[in-house]
Amino acid sequence: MKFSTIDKFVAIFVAMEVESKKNVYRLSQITKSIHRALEVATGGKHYWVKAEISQWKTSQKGHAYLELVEMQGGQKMAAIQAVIWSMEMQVLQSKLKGDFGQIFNQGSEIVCMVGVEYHPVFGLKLRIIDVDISFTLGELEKRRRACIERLRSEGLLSLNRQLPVPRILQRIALITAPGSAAYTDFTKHLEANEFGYSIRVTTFSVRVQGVQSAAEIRQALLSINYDQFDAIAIIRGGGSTLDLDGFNDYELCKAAALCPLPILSGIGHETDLSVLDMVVGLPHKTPTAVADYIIDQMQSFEIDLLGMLNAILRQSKNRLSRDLLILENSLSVIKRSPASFVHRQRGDLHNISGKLARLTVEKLQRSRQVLKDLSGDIALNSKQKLAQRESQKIHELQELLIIYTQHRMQGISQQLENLQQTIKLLRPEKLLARGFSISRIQGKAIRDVRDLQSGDEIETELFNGNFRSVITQIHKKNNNDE
Amino acid sequence: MSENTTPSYDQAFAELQQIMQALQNDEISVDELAAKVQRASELIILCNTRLRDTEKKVSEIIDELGL
Amino acid sequence: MSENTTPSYDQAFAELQQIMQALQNDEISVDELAAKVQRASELIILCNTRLRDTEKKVSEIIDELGL
Amino acid sequence: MSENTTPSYDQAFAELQQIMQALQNDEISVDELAAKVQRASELIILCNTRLRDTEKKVSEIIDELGL
Amino acid sequence: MSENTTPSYDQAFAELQQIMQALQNDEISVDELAAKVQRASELIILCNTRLRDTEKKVSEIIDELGL
Amino acid sequence: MSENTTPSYDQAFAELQQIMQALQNDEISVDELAAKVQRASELIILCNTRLRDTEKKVSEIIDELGL
Amino acid sequence: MSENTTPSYDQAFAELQQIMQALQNDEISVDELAAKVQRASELIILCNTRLRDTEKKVSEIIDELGL
Repeated sequence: MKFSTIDKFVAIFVAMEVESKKNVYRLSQITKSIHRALEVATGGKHYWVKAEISQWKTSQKGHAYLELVEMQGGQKMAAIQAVIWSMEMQVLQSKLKGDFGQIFNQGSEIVCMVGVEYHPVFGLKLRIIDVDISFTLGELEKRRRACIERLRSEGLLSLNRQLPVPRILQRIALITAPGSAAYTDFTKHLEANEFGYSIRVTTFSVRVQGVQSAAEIRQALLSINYDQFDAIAIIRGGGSTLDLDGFNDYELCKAAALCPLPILSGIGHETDLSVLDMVVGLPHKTPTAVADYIIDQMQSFEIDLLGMLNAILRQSKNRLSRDLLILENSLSVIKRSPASFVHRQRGDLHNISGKLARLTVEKLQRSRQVLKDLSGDIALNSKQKLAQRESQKIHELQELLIIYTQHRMQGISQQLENLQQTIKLLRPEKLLARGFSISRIQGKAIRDVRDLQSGDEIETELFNGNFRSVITQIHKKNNNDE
Repeated sequence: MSENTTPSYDQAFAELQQIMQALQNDEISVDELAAKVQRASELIILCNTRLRDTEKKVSEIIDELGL
Repeated sequence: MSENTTPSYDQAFAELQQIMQALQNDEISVDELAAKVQRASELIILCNTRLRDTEKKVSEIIDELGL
Repeated sequence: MSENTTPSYDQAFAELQQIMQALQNDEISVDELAAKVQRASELIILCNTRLRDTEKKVSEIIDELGL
Repeated sequence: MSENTTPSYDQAFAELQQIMQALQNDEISVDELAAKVQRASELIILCNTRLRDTEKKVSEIIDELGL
Repeated sequence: MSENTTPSYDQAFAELQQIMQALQNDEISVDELAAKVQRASELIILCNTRLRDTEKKVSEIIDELGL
Repeated sequence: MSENTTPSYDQAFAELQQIMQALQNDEISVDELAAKVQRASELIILCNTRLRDTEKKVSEIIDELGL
């Protein structure tokens, strides 16, 4: 819609050029004509335009004169003069308050509502009536995020946070706008602390608002003699969101990140967090909070000190009372244990004495028993020897004597018997009885036939008598034997 | 503690903690105990003084303490 | 215990505990007992005195601190 | 036992135990028995006397301690 | 056995054991037997007397100990 | 055998055994026999008497001992 | 044989054996035979008598022994 109006305006302009051949117009006629044509095309109409502010000037009457440009790849694609009339400026300033300065800044991009104005003398201008703050904020946010991302990628984001924070921040390098309410609040708060802590503040004066603030703060940061301070505090009073933009400045944040002292910040906004807040080691919402922090730290340190002291004293007392207890115990042991020791020893001695008596009696009893056994054995053995062995031997001998004697006599008796029998058989009577006879001559038994002669008278004896006979014949045997 | 090297708060605190730790670990003998408590006391006085007064005043006190 | 080389609290305490240990473990003969008890007594007195002194000193330090 | 070299309690006790051991192991003949028992008796009396002395001494030491 | 060299209990006991041994091994003739038994009897009496004496002595010693 | 030189038990026993031996070997004639038996008989009586005497003596000794 | 010089059993037995020897060797004629036999008979009777006597005596001795 808006662009179609402009198209129409251009068409009229071209038509004029074609129709007015050789006609010479007065300038005013032309400008009037332009004015009329513009009036027709844009009169009373408003357009939302996105542009960059390439120049910004304010007049004494309270008007602002700007140049709006459109850049693309470093090339200026369009440029136009613009103005904010003082009346509208007042409206905008009261509406935007602190943010006004943030939005209308040389170099910043804005989306603003404009009317097209043409003045025969001053020419063509865009009259800025209103501005789209949300666009600016969006842009700021984008820049803020880019800044954070850059700091993160460069490893700067947590540098200051990683610095060791002394437990006591007693020497403070304060970067702020002196004389501001924030400054007064801060210093008074520190001075009037109820604990009587002494905090020495050295102020480094900077502007905390406006386009220069970031650079000034950065300059102050770099100029501090770090050895003389425990921490740096950057504070300012409350402000709008757009006011914070200075604290999103990359260079400032980088300087803060690289600062060798921990930085306390009290620049905050109720809702938004500046990049500086993200970079510093000790971010706080307000200057008072910073002051409270410093005092709290001191107080907590002091409490810790006292706690430590108490603990030391407690430990010391414990230590002493423990040793006292041990000594007391030792004493009671010393008092008691020799008695029990002696008692025990005495018991041992008593036991040994008893055992001595018992063992001795046992030894004697044992000896007596052994002796008794031996005596008994001797008695038994000596008696046995007689009764059983010797007596038996003699008895046996005695029996043998009888047996041998009888045997001997029987033998002899038998011998005699045999002899007697033999003799009996040899008796002459026995021979005669069996038929043998004895012939005798002159009383002598005839044993040889040669002793005989015929006619000899011989007497023959038989078992039951004898007879006489005369030899009539002698027959002589041929004797082989002789 | 030599006069020219007053310990920092953190050093003082660390020293106190050491004493405390040593006490807790029974590493301090009774022979040393009083001296250690004395030292702890001095450190605390020193910190207290420093927290509230100027370094100059602290120096004066330290001188008076004869440390 | 010779008077010129008074043992430290720790030495005295350690010696005392050795004696106590030996007493409790029946490692002291009757022959030594009296001497050991004598020594232990001396050590107890010594330690006690030292402890009381230390206690007093600590109390003084605390009083001086005024806490 | 000569009077000038009275054995210590420990020596006496050790000797006593040796005699007891020998008695228990039947290593003492009847001929020696009386003499050995006599010796043991003397040693027991000696030990007892020592114990009493020690007790007395220890009591005195503890009384002197007055703790 | 001559009176001036009375054998000790151990000697007497050893002789008794010898006699016993000889008896058991039939080494003592009937002719010697009575004499040997007589000797044994004397030795037994001797030993018994010794035992009694020792017992008495030991009793006295132990009574003196007062147990 | 003369009464004044009574043989010992052992001699008697030995003679007895000799006689027995001779008897067994038929070395004793009828003429000697009675005398020899007489002698043996006397020896037996002698031995028996000796035995009994010894027994009695031993018994007496043992009885006196009270065993 | 004369009665006053009665031969001993051994002499008698020896003569007897001589006679028996002679008899067995046919050295004795029929005329002597009777006499010899007579003598042998007498000798046998003598021996027997002696034997009986001895027997009797031995019996008495043994009886006296009292077995």
